[in-house]
Amino acid sequence: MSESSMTRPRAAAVHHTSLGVDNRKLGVWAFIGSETLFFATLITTYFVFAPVNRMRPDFQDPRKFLDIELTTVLASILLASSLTMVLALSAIKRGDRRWFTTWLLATVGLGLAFIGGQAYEFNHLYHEGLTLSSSLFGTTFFVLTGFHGTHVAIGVIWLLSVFFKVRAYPDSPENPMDVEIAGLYWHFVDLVWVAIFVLVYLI
Amino acid sequence: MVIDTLQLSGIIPLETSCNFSRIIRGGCPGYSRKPYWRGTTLSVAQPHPRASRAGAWRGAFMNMLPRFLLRWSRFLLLIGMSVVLAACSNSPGNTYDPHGDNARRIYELLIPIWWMALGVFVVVEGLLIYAIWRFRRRSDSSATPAQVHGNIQVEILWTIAPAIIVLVITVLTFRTQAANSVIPEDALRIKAIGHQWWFEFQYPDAGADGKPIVTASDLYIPVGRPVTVVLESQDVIHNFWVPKLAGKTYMIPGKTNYLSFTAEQPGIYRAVCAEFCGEAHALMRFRVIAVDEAEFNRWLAQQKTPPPTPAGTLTVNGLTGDAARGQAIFLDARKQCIACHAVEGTNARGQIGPNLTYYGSRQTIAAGVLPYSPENLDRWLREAPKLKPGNLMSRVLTPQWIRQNLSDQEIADLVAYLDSMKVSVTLPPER
Amino acid sequence: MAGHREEHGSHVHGEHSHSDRFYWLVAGVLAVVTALEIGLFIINEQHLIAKWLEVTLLLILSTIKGAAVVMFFMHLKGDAGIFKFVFLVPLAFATTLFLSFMVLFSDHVGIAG
Amino acid sequence: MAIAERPAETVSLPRVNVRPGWAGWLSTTDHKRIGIMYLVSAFVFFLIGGIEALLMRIQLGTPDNTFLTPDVYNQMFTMHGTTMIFLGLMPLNVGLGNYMVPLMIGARDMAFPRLNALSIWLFIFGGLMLYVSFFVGGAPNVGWFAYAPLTQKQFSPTAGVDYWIVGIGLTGVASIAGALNFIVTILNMRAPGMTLNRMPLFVWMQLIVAFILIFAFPVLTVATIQLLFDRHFGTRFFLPNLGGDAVLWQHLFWFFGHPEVYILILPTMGIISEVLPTFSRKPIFGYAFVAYSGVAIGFLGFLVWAHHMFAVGLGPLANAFFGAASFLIAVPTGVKIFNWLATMWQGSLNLTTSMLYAISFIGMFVIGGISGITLASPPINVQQTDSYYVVAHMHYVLFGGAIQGIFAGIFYWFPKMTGRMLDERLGKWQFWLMLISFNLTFFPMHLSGNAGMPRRIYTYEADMGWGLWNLISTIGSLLLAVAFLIFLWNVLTSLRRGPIAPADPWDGATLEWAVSSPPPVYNFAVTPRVRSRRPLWDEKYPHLVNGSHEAPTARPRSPLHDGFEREIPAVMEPIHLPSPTYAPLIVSVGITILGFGIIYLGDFGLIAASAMLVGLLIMAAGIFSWVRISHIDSPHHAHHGV
Ligand code: HEA
Ligand code: HEA
Ligand code: HEC
Ligand code: CUA
Ligand SMILES: [Cu+2]
Repeated sequence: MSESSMTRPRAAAVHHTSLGVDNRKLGVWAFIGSETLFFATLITTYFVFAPVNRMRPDFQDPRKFLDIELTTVLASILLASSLTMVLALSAIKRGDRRWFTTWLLATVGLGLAFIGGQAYEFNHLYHEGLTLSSSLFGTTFFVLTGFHGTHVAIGVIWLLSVFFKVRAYPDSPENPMDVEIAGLYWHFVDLVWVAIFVLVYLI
Repeated sequence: MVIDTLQLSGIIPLETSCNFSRIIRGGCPGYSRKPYWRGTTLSVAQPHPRASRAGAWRGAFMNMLPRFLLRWSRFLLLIGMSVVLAACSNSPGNTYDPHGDNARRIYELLIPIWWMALGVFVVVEGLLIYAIWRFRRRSDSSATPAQVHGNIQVEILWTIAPAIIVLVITVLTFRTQAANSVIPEDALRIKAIGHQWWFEFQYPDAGADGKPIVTASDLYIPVGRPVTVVLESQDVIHNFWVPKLAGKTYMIPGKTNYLSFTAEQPGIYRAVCAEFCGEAHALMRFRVIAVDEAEFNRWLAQQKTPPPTPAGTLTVNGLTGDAARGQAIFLDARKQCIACHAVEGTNARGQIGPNLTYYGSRQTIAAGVLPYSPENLDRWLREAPKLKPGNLMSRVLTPQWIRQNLSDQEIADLVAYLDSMKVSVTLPPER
Repeated sequence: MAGHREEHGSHVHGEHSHSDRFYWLVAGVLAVVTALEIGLFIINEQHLIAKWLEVTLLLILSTIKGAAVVMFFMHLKGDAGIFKFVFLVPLAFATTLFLSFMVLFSDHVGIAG
Repeated sequence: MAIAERPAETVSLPRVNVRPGWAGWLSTTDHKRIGIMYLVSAFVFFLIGGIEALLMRIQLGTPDNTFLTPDVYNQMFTMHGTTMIFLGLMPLNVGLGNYMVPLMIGARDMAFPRLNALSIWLFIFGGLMLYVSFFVGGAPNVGWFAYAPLTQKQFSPTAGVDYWIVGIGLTGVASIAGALNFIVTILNMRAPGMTLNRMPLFVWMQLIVAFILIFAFPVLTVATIQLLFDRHFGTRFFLPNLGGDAVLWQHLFWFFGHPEVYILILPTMGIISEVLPTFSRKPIFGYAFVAYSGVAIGFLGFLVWAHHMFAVGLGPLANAFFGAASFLIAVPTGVKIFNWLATMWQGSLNLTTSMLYAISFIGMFVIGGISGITLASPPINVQQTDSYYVVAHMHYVLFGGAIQGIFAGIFYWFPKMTGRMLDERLGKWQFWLMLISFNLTFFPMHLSGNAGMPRRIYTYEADMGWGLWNLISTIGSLLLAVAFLIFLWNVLTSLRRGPIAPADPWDGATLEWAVSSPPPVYNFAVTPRVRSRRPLWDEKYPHLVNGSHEAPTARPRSPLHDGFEREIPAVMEPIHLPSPTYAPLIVSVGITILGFGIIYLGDFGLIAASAMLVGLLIMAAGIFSWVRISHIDSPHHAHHGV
């Protein structure tokens, strides 16, 4: 029984629903839609204040503070974690528990590395004199990237809970869907970083 | 098929209608008391015998309804008349009684829109009341009405018709808006600064040595000449509103706004802060005093010169104050006044409170809390915390502080001093 | 029971998952695009091309990246239409929010109200 | 033709697993119980908001009155507005939706029953949080739209604003979770044959509102978070003296705030679209137009926010754009109004209390809509904004519209929800008294507003000429209170002594009337099969179907075309009901403690941080038991007997 539900879990993963899609997956996509506006607001605020920052006496130049090398590393970490995430999903769909574990833990590890990198960056910036209250750049930058970091942290917790759930109930036919929706959220967080990376760090 | 048609056209009566009271009396043909779901779910409970009373009063009520409507429409009529009355009455803030070009243009825009709105109102409410009256179920009829599901033509009609009205309103609106947002080149510029909870006014370049003339709460403007008020704020958002002269404009910290209007008749106009700005927002008022240009220039000229050395006495509430002594108290740093207030020509240069130069000619005290009079000024100095809760002055001039630092005599002296600084203007009528 | 499951399984959207090789390929493309972005950024510190051109190029590149993540990693491409709806509609609103605020807070909008 | 073709014998009815008494309510995951909890708690908050309104009205009844101090008055209108919008009207709509939507689409429950429970608890705790502020140094006193920079610590030093932020935040999370639940339920849990174009209009409007909600609320969430950071963590988003921007707050707030008013009105427009056809004994006129005009309103609603800011000085161009866009909303709204009139036209109107409220909704909403149109004209607006004219407008749409719509819904569905009929005679007394006193209260506000009376003033001078209007308003509001007392009395007595309600007391057309009153826990023993917009009606009156003017709905080409037309499996599925669980309650307790911690983090760092830690731990415990129970509940688990 357990063998077959691992190999052909998809058949049962979707009950008959009106649109033929999984309820939770639909819910998570809608949630991602909502989160899109959350981050859009933060990014918009950043850009509303960017020119004001430039005109103020306590102006702090983003280009002077932001370290392109560190950022590149961070961006690469998140992009890589998206790859490992989708590989983990692919593995559990195949019923390949070993590779699933590997890829999922790799994703978690990369997520933690990102958080660590961001903590390092924040600490560094703080010592260079960039704080929440030092300038409009500090205000908008930390709140935007901080909330992104919080989302990464939530994503890590989510992934870990999926990991433990799959371990506790290895035969549950819901496992692939659990992984898939956690993955959707994870990719979305990566997506936000794609935007922040170009809008905040490069432009 | 034929039967269907006949039924729909109402020739053969259709299914008896099934309302609540009929169902519970069990009198609905074609409607089984034992529904299909009964076997599968909980059974439908039997109705309570008292329920049938509902049928009895319904008849009575139906008979009452037209009378109700009649009364109701009379009430509406009454309200309608009140609107007209209100439009003609002369309350000091009446927006239907414009005395400035800006407010007048708005009023003139409002009238055609009101007519259109009235049209929409009458059509909708008329149809509604007609429908209630005409199509309400009579107790004798039992036909099921024709099951009409829709009609594209009428849908298009009632999409287009409002769209046309809306278009007209839009065009009218744009025209008025264009006219009202012009800032004339030659307008007199006056700066108005919002404070919690009073208005400061500055006439740039008008004062001695190119300094601005600074005053508060009374805004003097010339009649017939465009004025542009430059609006700023010191703390939170305020809203500058002289209903009879012009629409509102916010005073926003960190932003400068402009409002242009021309007063068309001389008058003292009531004005308020219209945006909630904290505890005493309700008591943040001012007056606009529109005088003809010659009088205005005379006023300006007097404001330019600092008040002369005070002299004379004044009796308030039985105590006689001395203006010269009052000035000395006022300028005595231990009495705190100069920490916050300025008077031209003295070393009082406080910036926190209103500039008190020529205070004796003010119309009101503390942004409209009390009408100006020496008695009320005396009250203000004693009871500022009570008269205007939360205001900054009462943080220092607490009753206890006054008891320790200002004797009754000293207060009388202060009143005499402040009252002695007067300019001469012929005041226009209250509007 | 089994028959009924078959029936529903058969028309589930987004069924055709890609091979792992394909995901590596996408990741490779993402890496290349990121490298291009950073390259552009570093090179243009000498102001070789106009700022607006750099910004446009960067935006195009990152749009490609984002689209790749959404379409292939999140499988939006080929998945049920409803997912596209609940993601792209808010994305449109978000864009509206951003662009309209940029206009409203620019200096080009007149001052007098 | 039968809605459910299978005989009952093949269905194994579920073992109903409900804890008795209070425990049952605290651990419930049943959408009907949650709906009732929403309705009751929202109504309690509504009454509190109403009492705050009465206190304000008493203060304003005469000029220069000293019944309330200014600070208390300011707390009153802030709490009144916040309560009515976030804790009264919104959850009343959610409550009706929670109860009725699954029934109307033929579902057994919401898509995520435990998330649903989380929503109700977060809502209740959010509301309580807001009211706790009264006892810890004063309620918020900055108005329900909390304009910056008045909300900054410098001007509002008490914790009131913080409680406002966190309270709104909790109810906001609840609303988003609830909206996601509605979206998935409505899109994905419809009975076979219930296509989008056959959905009851109430369900349509709830769907639209759920989408508006998940798009609009995040913007408010971000704005309030930024405000919280300004107050406690040294940022300066809305601090103009440090380069922040007071106008940004307004844009963010109203980008949320205007869609919010359609969140409030659209569900009640849905109610009207159910009630009018039922009591006119006709189908809704122009179903598609009524449905899609709702979509149009929801969409346009996102493009007009700055009509609340015409006096801000955005510039003529921006004002012109937002004014014109606002006017445009009159068109889809008019479409609805006229379709409702056409629904009544040539009907056989049964003037029950519910119907009277529905009719009166149209009558009063139009007045509010028209005053909205004058407000949407920028030049006129600058005279009327921030005056009592706005107060009149908003109460005509909020009370004359939304609250009357809610009453139409409550009188309509009360029998379904409780199994008892409300007393119609008392209902009509309530209706007429309310209609008259409502107009007495709010109509004069148009006049005082145009006579120059600003809003949010705790006192005014006698010589301003507003005294009469205010006195009438105050008398009206006291009469309104009587109307509400009649309603309370009606509910309390009817619950115990009211006539037992049959399944289908009004001869309804939609699925909720196909089950007993109140419905069984599992709603439908057999999932109904839907073939038209009026499944129950067509079953009761088959002879009317052919003669109807409805174009026959084309069957989809393939039965699997969109998933709707799938056959019901031959073997009846056993009914799964989610088990009762305390997990959502525990999680929301944790989140609430977290919220308290955030308020005091800036001032009492260590204590607050440890409180937050406790909150997190409670949350984690809740989530743990949540995951466990949801695994046990999953259908596969039951199948495999794991
Ligand atoms: C249920 C809530 C609700 C609804 C539905 C509306 C509907 C509308 N509102 Fe209202 N509004 C509020 C709640 C609501 N509002 C609240 C709470 C505030 C105050 C917030 C605060 O400051 O505290 C406010 C404030 C407000 C303002 C800002 C006032 C100010 O502070 O300066 C404006 C300005 O444009 C406005 C406009 C409109 C318009 C154009 C509509 C339109 O949607 C109305 C459309 C309807 C009709 C027009 C009637 C039916 C149509 C026809 C019969 C067709 C024919 C009609 C014509 C051709 C005209 N509203
Ligand atoms: C759904 C929304 C809603 C509803 C229903 C109401 C209902 C009422 N409102 Fe409200 N109002 C708002 C939303 C609403 N309001 C908003 C958003 C504001 C703006 C706030 C701001 O400016 O920030 C506002 C502002 C506002 C003001 C302006 C305040 C000011 O600007 O200074 C006034 C003034 O009269 C007012 C009055 C009333 C009255 C008399 C009612 C009445 O209809 C109330 C009727 C209810 C009752 C009378 C309750 C009955 C109670 C009982 C029967 C007691 C039972 C007792 C026990 C069980 C113990 N409201
Ligand atoms: C802490 C600052 C402060 C001090 C000290 C202070 N004032 Fe004031 N005063 C104010 C402020 C602020 C106002 C405006 C209050 C309002 O209208 O909201 C004001 C208002 C007044 C007014 C009414 C002004 C008007 O525009 O109508 C008078 C008169 C006045 N003060 C006199 C005095 C005198 C006399 C003293 C000294 C005994 C004094 N003040 C001390 C701050 C101060
Ligand atoms: Cu200043 Cu209200
Ligand atoms: Cu609005």
